[in-house]
Amino acid sequence: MATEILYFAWVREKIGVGAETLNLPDGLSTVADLVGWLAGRSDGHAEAFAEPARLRAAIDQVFVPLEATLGQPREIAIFPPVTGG
Amino acid sequence: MATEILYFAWVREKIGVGAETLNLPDGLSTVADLVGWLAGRSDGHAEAFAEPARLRAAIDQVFVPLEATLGQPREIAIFPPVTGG
Amino acid sequence: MIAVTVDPAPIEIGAEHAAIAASGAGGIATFTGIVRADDGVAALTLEHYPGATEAALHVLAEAAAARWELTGVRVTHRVGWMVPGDLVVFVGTAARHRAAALEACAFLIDRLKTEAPFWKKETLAAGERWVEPRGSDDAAAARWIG
Amino acid sequence: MIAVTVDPAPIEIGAEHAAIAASGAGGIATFTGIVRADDGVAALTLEHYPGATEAALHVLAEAAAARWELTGVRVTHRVGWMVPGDLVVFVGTAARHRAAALEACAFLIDRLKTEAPFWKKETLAAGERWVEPRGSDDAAAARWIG
Repeated sequence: MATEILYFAWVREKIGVGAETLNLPDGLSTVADLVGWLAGRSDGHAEAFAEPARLRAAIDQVFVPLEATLGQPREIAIFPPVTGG
Repeated sequence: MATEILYFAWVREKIGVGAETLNLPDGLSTVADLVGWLAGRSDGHAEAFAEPARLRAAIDQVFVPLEATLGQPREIAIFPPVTGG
Repeated sequence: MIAVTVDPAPIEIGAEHAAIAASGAGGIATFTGIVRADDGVAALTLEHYPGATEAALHVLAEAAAARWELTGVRVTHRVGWMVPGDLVVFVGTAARHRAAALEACAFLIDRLKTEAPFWKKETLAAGERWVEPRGSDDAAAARWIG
Repeated sequence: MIAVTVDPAPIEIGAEHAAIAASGAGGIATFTGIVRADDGVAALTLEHYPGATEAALHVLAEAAAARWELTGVRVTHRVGWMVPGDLVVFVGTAARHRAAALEACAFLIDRLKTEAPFWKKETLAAGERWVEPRGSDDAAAARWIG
């Protein structure tokens, strides 16, 4: 099943695209696992995901910690801590 | 020496004027003493000053308790608790 | 950096906000009081103590500026005859950091309510009545002491 | 009674205030964030997560309305390209009693800063940089928990 992966702010800039539609492999149990797998896709991904502590995530638009169970989401977003307001 | 006495809100309405210029007699040591003396000037004054606990005062535009020493002010204001804002 | 106005003219929010924004702040907090039609109030008349009112508002504004790091303080109070929906008072505080602006704004309106010489008279169908002071206002003002 | 807007159009204070005043409140508290020219910032670009941003702001507005007795809540956040002096965010809360409006306004801006998916990039003479989150924002948001 294809999953939409969204990137924002400097995560997006380092990867070079704002979204990718990917078929996730079996064996990714948490968001952190997904981030580790995505890091292998390109030098840009590797750079964006080099410091997982600087990343935040949302599964189907619900904010979750990186340790959250991945499940079978339609959409996952990975981004830096927010700085609005 | 003449002193300007100012009245505001319902104190003014009961007395019927917003200001009086009066020569204060000797022997008034506090604002409360002044209020007691003013109460004798007319039925309106008596009504306005019937409940001293409902009155506030300012001597030369400085807010003071009724027990404050009267001194030789240029201007004294007597009024209800404030309700602005 | 401090501006205090007591005026019978209607309060214009856009102009008030622009004046405080001109101070170069990163954040602006405001409080605006509006005449309510509670209990069938048809009109509100604001009386004040000319001279002493402006002085009292200046003292409060100076106290806020001494307690918080502000780039601007603006207090505008309308006086005279108003109807429900009219703006009675505007307090605006500008600061680099939002906490200072937010706290100073609350401080100013709380203290203004108990320390500035204004008096409100309501006009109802049955006649007029002077607004009584509220104990909750004294409590709100007291929390800023010390 | 709750209105949330995320838009690249400039924020108009007069219109924002009028919209919240229409709720029949006795008091309105607002907070407005303004782009500062600190460190030679020439421009600010606000990126957001479409859909999730509006949802997050709605959740915050509902939380404020559940916690305080409000007649209106309005959160307007600008996105896209801005220059110093432009308004980034407007939070307005209306209530019968001023304490509710003032507290809810502070709650909303504190929580928005840490919970709504916006990201700021500054443009300086030397290039661009993403704004780093501030520990003081986490602390400000945390004081509303519990």
